[in-house]
Amino acid sequence: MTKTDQLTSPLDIQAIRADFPVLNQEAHPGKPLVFLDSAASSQKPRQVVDAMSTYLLHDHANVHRGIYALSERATDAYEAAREKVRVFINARSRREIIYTRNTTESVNLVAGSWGRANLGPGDVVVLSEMEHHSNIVPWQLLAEERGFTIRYIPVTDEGLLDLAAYETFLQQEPVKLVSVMHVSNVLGTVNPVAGMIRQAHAAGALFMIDGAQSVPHLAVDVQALDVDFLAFSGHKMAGPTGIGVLYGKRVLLEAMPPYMGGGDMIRRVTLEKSEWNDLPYKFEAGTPAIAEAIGLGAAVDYLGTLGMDNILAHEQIVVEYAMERLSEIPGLKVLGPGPDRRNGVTAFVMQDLHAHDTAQLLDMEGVAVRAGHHCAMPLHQRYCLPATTRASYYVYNTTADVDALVEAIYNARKLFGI
Amino acid sequence: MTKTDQLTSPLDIQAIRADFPVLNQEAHPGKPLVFLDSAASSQKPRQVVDAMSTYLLHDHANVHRGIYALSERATDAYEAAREKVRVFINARSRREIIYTRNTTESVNLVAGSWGRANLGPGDVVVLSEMEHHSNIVPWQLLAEERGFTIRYIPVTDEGLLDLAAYETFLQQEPVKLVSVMHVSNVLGTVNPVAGMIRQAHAAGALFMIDGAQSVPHLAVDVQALDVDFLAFSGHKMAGPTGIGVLYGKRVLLEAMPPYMGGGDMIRRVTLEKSEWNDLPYKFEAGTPAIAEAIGLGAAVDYLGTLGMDNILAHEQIVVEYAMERLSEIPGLKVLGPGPDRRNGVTAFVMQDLHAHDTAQLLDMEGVAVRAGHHCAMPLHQRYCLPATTRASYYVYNTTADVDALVEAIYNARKLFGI
Amino acid sequence: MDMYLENIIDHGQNPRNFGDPLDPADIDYHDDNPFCGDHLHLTAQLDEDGRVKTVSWQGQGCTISQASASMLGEVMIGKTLDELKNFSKEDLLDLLGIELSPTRLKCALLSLKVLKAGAYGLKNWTGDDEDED
Amino acid sequence: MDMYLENIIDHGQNPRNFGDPLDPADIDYHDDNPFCGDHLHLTAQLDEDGRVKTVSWQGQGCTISQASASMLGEVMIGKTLDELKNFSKEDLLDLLGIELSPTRLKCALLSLKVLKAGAYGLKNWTGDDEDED
Ligand SMILES: Cc1ncc(COP(=O)(O)O)c(C=O)c1O
Ligand SMILES: Cc1ncc(COP(=O)(O)O)c(C=O)c1O
Repeated sequence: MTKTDQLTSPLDIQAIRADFPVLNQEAHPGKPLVFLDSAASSQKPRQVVDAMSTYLLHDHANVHRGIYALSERATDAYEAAREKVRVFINARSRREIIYTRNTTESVNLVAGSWGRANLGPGDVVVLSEMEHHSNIVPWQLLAEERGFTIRYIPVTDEGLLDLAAYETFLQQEPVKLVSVMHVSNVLGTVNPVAGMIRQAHAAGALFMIDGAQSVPHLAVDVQALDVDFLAFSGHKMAGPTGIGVLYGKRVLLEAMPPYMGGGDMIRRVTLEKSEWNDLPYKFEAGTPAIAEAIGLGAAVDYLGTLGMDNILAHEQIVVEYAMERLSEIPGLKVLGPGPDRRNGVTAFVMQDLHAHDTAQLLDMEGVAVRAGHHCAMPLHQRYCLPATTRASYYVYNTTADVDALVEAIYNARKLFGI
Repeated sequence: MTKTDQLTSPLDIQAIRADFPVLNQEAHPGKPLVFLDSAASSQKPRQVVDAMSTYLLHDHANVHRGIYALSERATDAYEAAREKVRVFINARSRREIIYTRNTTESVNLVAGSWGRANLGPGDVVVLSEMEHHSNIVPWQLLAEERGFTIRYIPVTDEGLLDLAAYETFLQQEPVKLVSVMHVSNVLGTVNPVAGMIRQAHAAGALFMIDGAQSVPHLAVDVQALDVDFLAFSGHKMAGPTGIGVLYGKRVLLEAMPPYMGGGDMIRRVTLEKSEWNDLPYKFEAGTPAIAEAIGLGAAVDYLGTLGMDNILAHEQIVVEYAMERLSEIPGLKVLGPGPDRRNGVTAFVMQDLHAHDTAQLLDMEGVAVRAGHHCAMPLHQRYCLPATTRASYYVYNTTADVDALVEAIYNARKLFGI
Repeated sequence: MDMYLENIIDHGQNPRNFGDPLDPADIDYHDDNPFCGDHLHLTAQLDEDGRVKTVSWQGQGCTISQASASMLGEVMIGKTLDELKNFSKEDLLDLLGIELSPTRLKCALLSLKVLKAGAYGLKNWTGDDEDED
Repeated sequence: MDMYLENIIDHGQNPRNFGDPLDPADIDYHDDNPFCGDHLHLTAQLDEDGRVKTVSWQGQGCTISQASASMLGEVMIGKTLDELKNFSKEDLLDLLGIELSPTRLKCALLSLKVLKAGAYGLKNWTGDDEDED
């Protein structure tokens, strides 16, 4: 950690790093791991893994309607985690918190249930050019089946949403739903969702936020935003794999048909037909990811103890520093807007050094970054880039990690004689 | 453990029990836990939890296309688990092993992808009256959308499938798919799927097995059975929550449209349309349950080391003993066929003692059983029973557990003066 | 947790006011708890002062749900419709005098749910679901 | 893992036989690797004996994919169609002389995939996918 961190970060990052054993290893002999791929998936603190292990080794039974102590304990832990998530995003009711596998399933649930019931020819769904595939493909698949139209908000050269085009869509098209990412996993752009939601509602459209890259990094308050749906993943916010969340306003969720059928989501089944259970169970068919929900609860506790505002403040320091250091490198261009409008990630391209070579060469120095289209092919097409290299940051990263990244880039250039 | 176990069980059950710390606790002060609810969800051995913890604490990164050592390690572990599952059910190719959340999602995937593409008015899907809701509701939901017909194979008083009715369906109806459970979670009946599959194929129908209660307990060989789809859950086979499997024949899976859209399941995305990835990834949208897949691999290793034939042999001893002891109790009736045609579970009813009271009273003695309809309401309607009490057994259960169950039932009866 | 106190078992095994539905009835409602398979049909007649005169109920279910219906039926007698509407979950639990796990709470509350819906003349009373938020 | 040997970087930066497609061409195929954004267009002409006389390829991608195409283009010259069809994955990896992770293997194999498809005159050659089972 450099002097700067110690002076300005509101968090004790060395103490935090000690919670993440994975960070304390060599990527290759003599090369300590510098992990800069948290936008793909964050690391998990001991506290989260311990909560899961303890549950699985001592407290596990299937949840719901078990009439014995162990099952009641498991059910309590599972539902207590839901309550933690509710508080974390400030939902009104725990019934509005639906466990899914990940952001992707959350979006597919809204498309498959709300979308299949409400969208048809003549209707418009508005997405954006910067969306992750998980917020594009489900809508494309459904559009083919239901015959509605998808419009994409263009992205400016600077990496911002073209809000004028957005307004035009809302005014001129029969928009039923807007679904847009809160923070871009490539550009880092923090989209002005609060205003966009007000505009959508004024035009009679619902609004869904892909919060995969925002919920882990900044406080998201669904009631303050008045957002209709919010999707996010546990594994990007210090939580386990295999668990995600769909928040939805109760009145919408109540009116939606089920997504998957099976145990727990029904009230009554006969050979002829079925009746659905109450929320949230209507959307949780089958035995849920119990240990994973409990792990997510522990992750929410962990982040809450650090404080989302502190996490954001710390990451801003690291990202700002990264933008400064990266832009010193000749021929290197960081995508996206300036530090005041971005969060968490710096994706870049270099003249004469392909993204995959860059990532490979950085790996040789122990620096773990991601190269490719980051599941945002349309955005890369927009910028005519086949691939970018992305370094991304979380609460355990320091400006020293940025220094290691920059040094490794210089070494790569040297090897290639550029 | 009684003398009988030691003499005849091919396994050292006390050594096995030591792998499951959860079994070593008191349900209530002075009442050691006797866990007899494995059909709802099995317990997990240390080996499985350790594999997950080690992964999450030391080896985690998002899988697929990461160009750095940690991500390659994670990908290798994730795919190695898939290969273990392939071997476990003897699939031809690892591409035929699709990770899902649970059996329920596996069935919904087949309904939502294969079913939505292939079923329409005039078509028939054959299920049975003994099915779990997870193999009924997805088909009912889809039938409402697509207008095909569902036929249910009746269940005999003894608890067997009415195979004559099955043959009639196949001969007289345009059956496209038969989907039936291998082992009933209420009756314990082991259905003669091998012959049923041959009959279905002869009639030009596909066959899906709900293996939720068979794959954990007996060797299932998809090639020997020539089954088209097989669904099962990790959490019922000593594995973690949050992971299940759909096996499908490659030629069928190749022809099926995607189920969910998102990252990893695409080859190429443009604003207009998308192309799908190869199997199995076409059906694995978004960041998968990585730690859970690795845990499932460890569970498969664990079961494989014990030997599925040994597990089956041991459970047969316990179930046979349970049927014997339970039937001594006045007014108690065990549902389902005799010990030679059943596996793993004994559900029963008692005169003058409601299932929920029974379960509650057993819990007071530390005996954990489940009461209710066990997600098989139509089967309970068939027998005009609002609820049953179910004790279910896995490799860590002994005849001593059965003794504790029987003693607790006698105590309950005494309290009620019957 | 001691759920099976003597009087609970007694009410469960010898339910009071158990019988065929009254006809005509001032309160008449039935509902079920599909998870448990419990169901309950409750009828009651009022006297000229608007107080419950006669109660008759029929049902099937576990001891907790039967005892709850039996004890609730007893205390209904002599009460006005308004008093019945104000009869709370806490009042019922006091009456039962036992601690219940969340799962078994549903068994106990079926009778209250039916009473409330009957007293309000409602079709789908969701009062106790709201409580859980 | 040392992927960036001097000759790999050299071939990547100074690709041999890089140029516009030949017309007419006896081998003419192009394909891409959408995950990486790599693409490759390979053309070749045969002499009277049926041996490769001239190679010209164009493409875009990482050093591994470019070096692989460059080195493969060189060894194609003088070979018959049958020899090209028999040219294996192992032969190509020997040629490159480096160890590759599974992810980067795809980069290296694009050139072979295009060559094979061109040599067989196929539209959708899936040979390397089959290997993985
Ligand atoms: C026969 C059968 N099928 C399906 C299921 C559903 O399994 P899951 O809840 O893991 O999806 C179960 C589990 O209860 C079962 O016993
Ligand atoms: C903005 C955004 N949306 C959606 C996703 C998909 O998340 P998951 O793979 O957990 O479903 C990601 C993760 O890569 C993301 O960055």
